[in-house]
Amino acid sequence: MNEVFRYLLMIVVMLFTLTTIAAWLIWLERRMLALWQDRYGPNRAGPFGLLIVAADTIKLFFKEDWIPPFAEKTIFVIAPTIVAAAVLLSFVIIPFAPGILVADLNVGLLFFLAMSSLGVYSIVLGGWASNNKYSLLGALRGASQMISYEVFMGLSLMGVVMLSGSFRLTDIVMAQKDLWFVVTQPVGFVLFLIAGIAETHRLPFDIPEAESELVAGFHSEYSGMKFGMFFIGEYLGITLVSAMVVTIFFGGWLGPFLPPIVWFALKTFVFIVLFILLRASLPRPRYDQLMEYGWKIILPIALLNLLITGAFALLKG
Amino acid sequence: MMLVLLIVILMTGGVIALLAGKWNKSFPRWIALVSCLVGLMVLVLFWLDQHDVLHVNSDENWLVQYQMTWIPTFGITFHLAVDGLSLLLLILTFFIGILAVLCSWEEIKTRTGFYYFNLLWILAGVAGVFMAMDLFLFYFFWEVMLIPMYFLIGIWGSENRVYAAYKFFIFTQASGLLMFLAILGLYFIHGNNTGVYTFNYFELMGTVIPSQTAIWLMMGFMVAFAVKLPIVPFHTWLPDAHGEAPTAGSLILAGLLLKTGAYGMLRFVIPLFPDVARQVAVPAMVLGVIGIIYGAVLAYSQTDLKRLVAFTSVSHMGFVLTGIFAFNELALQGVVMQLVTHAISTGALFILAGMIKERLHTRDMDLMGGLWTQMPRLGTIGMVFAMASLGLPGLGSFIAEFLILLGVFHAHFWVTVIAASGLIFSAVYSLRIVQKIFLGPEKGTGHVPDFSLREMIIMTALTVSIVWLGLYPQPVINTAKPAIVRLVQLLQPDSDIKYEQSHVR
Amino acid sequence: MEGLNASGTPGWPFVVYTLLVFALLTLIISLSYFLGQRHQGGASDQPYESGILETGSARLRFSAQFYLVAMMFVIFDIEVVFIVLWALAFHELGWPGYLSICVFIGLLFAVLIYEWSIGALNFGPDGKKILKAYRKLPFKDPAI
Amino acid sequence: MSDNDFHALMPLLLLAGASVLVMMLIVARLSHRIIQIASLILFIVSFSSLIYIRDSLPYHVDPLFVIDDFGAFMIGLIIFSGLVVNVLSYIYFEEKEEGPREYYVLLFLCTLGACVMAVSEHFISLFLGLEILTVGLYALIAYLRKRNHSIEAGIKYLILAAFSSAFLLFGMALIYLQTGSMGFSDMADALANVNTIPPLFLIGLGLMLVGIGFKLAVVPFHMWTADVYQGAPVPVTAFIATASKGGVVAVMLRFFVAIDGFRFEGLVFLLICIAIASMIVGNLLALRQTNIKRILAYSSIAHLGYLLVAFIPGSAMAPQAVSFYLLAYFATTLAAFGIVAVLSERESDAEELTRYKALFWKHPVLACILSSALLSLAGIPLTAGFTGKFYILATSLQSGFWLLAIVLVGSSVIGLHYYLRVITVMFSGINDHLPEPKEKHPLFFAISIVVLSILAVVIIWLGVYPDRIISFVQQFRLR
Amino acid sequence: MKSSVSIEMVMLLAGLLFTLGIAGVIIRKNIIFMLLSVEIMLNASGLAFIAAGSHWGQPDGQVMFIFILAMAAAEVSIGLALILQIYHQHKSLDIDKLKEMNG
Repeated sequence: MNEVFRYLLMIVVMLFTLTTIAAWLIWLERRMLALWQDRYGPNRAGPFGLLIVAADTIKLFFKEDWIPPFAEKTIFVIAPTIVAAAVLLSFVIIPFAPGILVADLNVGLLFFLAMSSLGVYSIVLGGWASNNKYSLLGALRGASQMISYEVFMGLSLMGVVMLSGSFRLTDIVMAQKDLWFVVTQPVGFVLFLIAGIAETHRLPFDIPEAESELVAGFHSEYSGMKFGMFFIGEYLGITLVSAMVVTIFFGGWLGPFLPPIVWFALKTFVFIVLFILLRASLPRPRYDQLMEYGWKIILPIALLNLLITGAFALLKG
Repeated sequence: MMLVLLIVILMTGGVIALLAGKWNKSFPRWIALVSCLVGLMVLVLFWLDQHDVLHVNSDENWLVQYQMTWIPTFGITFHLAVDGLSLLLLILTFFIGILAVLCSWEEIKTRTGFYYFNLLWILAGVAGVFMAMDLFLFYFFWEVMLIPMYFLIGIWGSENRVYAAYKFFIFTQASGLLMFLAILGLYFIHGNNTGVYTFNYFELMGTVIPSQTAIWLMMGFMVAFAVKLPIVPFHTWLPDAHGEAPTAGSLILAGLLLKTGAYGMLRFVIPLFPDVARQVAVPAMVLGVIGIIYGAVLAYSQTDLKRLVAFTSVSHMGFVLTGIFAFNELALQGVVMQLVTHAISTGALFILAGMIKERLHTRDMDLMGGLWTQMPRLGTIGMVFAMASLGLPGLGSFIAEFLILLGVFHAHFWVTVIAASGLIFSAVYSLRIVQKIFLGPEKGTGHVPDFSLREMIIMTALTVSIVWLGLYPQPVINTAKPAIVRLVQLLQPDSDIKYEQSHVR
Repeated sequence: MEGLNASGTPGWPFVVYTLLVFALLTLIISLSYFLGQRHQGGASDQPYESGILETGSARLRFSAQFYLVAMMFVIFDIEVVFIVLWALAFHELGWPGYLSICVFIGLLFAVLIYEWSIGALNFGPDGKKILKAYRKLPFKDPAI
Repeated sequence: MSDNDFHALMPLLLLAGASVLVMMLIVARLSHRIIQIASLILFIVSFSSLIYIRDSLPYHVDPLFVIDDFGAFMIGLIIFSGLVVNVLSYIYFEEKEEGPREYYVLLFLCTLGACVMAVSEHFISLFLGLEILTVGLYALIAYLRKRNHSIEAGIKYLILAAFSSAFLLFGMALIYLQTGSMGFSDMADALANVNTIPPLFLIGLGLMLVGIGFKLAVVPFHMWTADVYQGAPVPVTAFIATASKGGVVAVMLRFFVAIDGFRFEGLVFLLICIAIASMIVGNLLALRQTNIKRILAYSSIAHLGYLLVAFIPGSAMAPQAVSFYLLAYFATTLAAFGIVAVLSERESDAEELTRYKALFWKHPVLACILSSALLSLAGIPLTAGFTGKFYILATSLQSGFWLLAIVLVGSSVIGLHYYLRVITVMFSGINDHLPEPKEKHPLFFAISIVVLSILAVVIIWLGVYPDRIISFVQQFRLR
Repeated sequence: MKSSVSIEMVMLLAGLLFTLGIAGVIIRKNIIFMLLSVEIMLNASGLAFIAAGSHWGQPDGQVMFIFILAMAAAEVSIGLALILQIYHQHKSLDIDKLKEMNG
């Protein structure tokens, strides 16, 4: 009974935290960008403007629930929920700390890859259902970008799988007791990070939205809470990728002195900030540059990385 | 070795003719003529050499043979052998072959190389059929003679040639394949009985076959030969093929291909299935008689000269069938005579038809008439062979039909009576030929030239032979005798004599 | 579910979590449906095209290049499956497995090089091609 | 995999390597001519590797492959037909708009697939081989994509082949469920003591038969054949007609012999029905065609029916007869399609019968080769087809399948009709028009003619003196 | 959570999917849907293989499934390419309209 209660509590807390974090990240991003651009950012509502998040949420809820008459209605509504659901579901496999995880799947990594590839449906269906040229173009670009980087993301993780011998994330974390995988798999880490950014179509890889050319791309026609859903999905995605990077390459909860959950949160926070920093500092590449970069550079490097890792691991015994 | 040589001469001659046709239109016909002449010469010398043996000692049945393994895994050998019957038919083959080359001398103007290639290969196939003593080999040659014949009709025939060629080919091929099935059946029954899988004729001869199966197997053989012969329900290809074929084609069809059917019955059906053969003797004779009457009646009602002659063949071959199933020496001698004389007389009629067509450009007898005055020599010869066809004493056909009727009389009285009445019909249609073409009023055909030297040679050769056969048939009878005697002995219900290669030298 | 989840946690929290996620999302969407306002503006039934009137349908034919990407994804992703399996059983397979995967990856490289060489990996517009097509266009003589 | 395994699988490895090599040649932007010659050499090398492995037969590469005499023979046949197709392709494709280079990669892959099937003794290798073959064929069939027929044929083949693959797979799954193994020999062990056929196994086998039936294009699974034959480029059609079917036949034979499927009467009855239907329907449908590719398509249906006649008795003679007939059929079909390919022009294939009018007077050599091929297909003595048919008849009669033999004979008579029609067309007409324009690629034209002449010689040789080959195929033991 | 799904049920499901696929191929006229139906059939067989493999406790079934997956992917790649061409040429995906060849 106790066990059941613990799990239920954990689930509820997790969901709550995640949704809050997603909202709170918006504030964080705006503040950080302002910081680096030498301006204030949101600073009126509440201390440091923290309450702007609540204000935004309320506003979104009361916005018109607009479904364009020319859109494919059902798909139009379902599309944004897919990405949110997929990302939220991905969190079940992340070991925040020993004992704090929902499902310790032995195919954890595959589950993560599977869920992250579901995200592409959101973009394609949303863009297509909007029946708008910008949206469609955004959707197409988004789709090709995401499925391309999907391949590299999977490949970049295989080095870690080889070293740890498991898809289970707890095993992977435990395998880093002595040495983080970022040391043995630096290339894998870099590739994964790049692929992760591309998967979440964050800046600088936000080609599906590209407001300057496609005016918000696949979600041009979206507004209100359905738009909010895409938004939540994106920020949850940042969190997810950061958490995965931490789990896979930076030893997860492992760390001296502090409680594991704090270590995990700290490390994740660093990467979230890194995401925001990247947005602030890098220009957006063209679609063709991004794709060619992926296929012509990342893919060969990822494959070579595997071979080299394999050879080293076998030589070591 | 001589036997192989005969086939090789024809086949290589054919290939050389085909190649030579590229250079010059007239090379091929010379090559063809030379090959046939060489073959005939070889055979005639051999015959003269063997004549004494045949005359004196009728035990020595097989004159010469040649054997060589071919596909040993299946017990297939390249086995050729010749007895008197084969020898006669072989000589006939080369004789008709020469005539065929001669009569297409001017007729064929296009693609001569390929034409003579086909002609020689037909002859090779026929010769092979008359010599093969291995059933597989026999079937092989049986097919080899078909394809070139198909081309001969299909390419150089007259207007309706493609249809006729198809019909000829499908009929003969279908029946041939049935025969092949029967051969295979025999092969396996023999193999299962004895453990020796072979296509050798002599070994297969004594095979013990369950009577029910034997009937089916014999029917397989019989159908193939019946189509070739042709026996009445299977004859429909014949008028078309004869009608449409070029002159040489008709000549070979009538002179040789029909003979292969009769030869097959004599050589294979009766020796391999003597018991069954006895069972079906009466129905077969009845079919033969039907053929005689039916052929004659239809011959009478034709207006197309070549078709008329074709139907006379049906009628004559009815005699052959009747004679074969009479199972006595007289009748069988008659059959052999009939084979030879029919080849000559009918062949001559076809050649005449060809010559007339060359001059008048028609085969329709309604458009002919009074040709005698125009071409007295042609008329005379035509008269001779019309008489031969009706069986005038003094000409070869008379001897043949007389012997057959005599033999059949011993076996079956009523059949003889009806068959004899067929002679009356033959008189009717033969006289009609003479009356419509050579006599009567002229039909405004204009001036037409009489025989040229080449045509004269052909006709002289044919006339001499038919007269010779009518006056002195003894060499033929002597030659065929040993084979026939054996056959008759084999057919005695209580005979234990095996029809095998007794003393081959 | 047993095979999926050999140790560690029980399966039901996963199910509960999934259900909760969907419930939450449904709630958010439906709440906004009830709370949101309604209006009907002049151009609200037209797709947004930067303020100009709609030109043609949004169901356009698009470049086959996108199709090519999809195919490349399908093929490479399937091949990744084989690599994944190898990675998982990496230690058991040892050197023979390593050699095999070397051949396999070598093949992938060969395919990649091939695709590169035939231009399947050129996603941007090809300037030379465009120029060529442009030159072929039948222009009116400016003098007339 | 030990060194010996590599040794034994040499031909397959060479083929696989060849496809990659050709791909790299394409990358190096070499000309069609060089690629053609290179692939010709590669085919010859793979073919001669058979001589190299000859001494180590039979060899088992557990659990997937067994390379025995029969397997090596089939591989040889398949590679040889790949080689011939390769030779024929230059003239055919050089004229076409589409770049012909990738064609060679696919050709190697398809050949590889067929070879893999021919030596597989496991469902997995069977399936892999089959799919390497068919997936390659999809692309090959639709290779000339500017032609409507090509695409149409491609999609028809794709849908039906995938459809049949699904049947095959489901059948395999059921059999696997029943026997607990996918290797033929283990399967046979599991079934050794079974006298009545287990229902699951029967259903599985039935589904597999549907799948195989589609691939072999036997009645009633033949509806794709004519369209695909017509729509595909001629060399590809030749490949479909020969290599792709050869591999399937080989593996089917191996499978049936291994599990001794011939003892189940229901199954044999089913096969008999299929064989009879194929022979009759194939020949009848061919009668009214005027397109030579379609004629050959229907004739191939009938020929697969003939092949089944040799297959059904399941006696020791069956593999021999099948091997011999396949050899004869391969040589013949390749020769026939070879002529069609050589005569084809840039815009259209030489498929209408009218194109063949008076061919004998224009191109006597080509006409003679085609005639000998057609006569061999018809089963006329002096040709390979006759000996093959004789072998088949002997096999079926030895085991007492009279009905099959009679139907075979009867349907060959129907078949004669349309083969003869083509021949008649070739010999009819008179040489009264202008001489043919000069051949565009004299070197490759000459090579093609030489190869086709060799095929014609093989056809005649097998018809006249088949003993060498017969005693060779008699060594085949599948059990 | 002990596995309570019996082999029969899985096979039944596979069979059902397979039949569904057959029906789809036969009834549908649109080539894309036919291709989809074929894919369903292929996956049904894959499912059957996995079930059979787990029934015997062997990995063979899964191995086969992966191969099926790979093959289906290749098939779809080519199939879609052909469909693109067909649409390009015929402006229709109706299989009944593809009757250029007479037979």
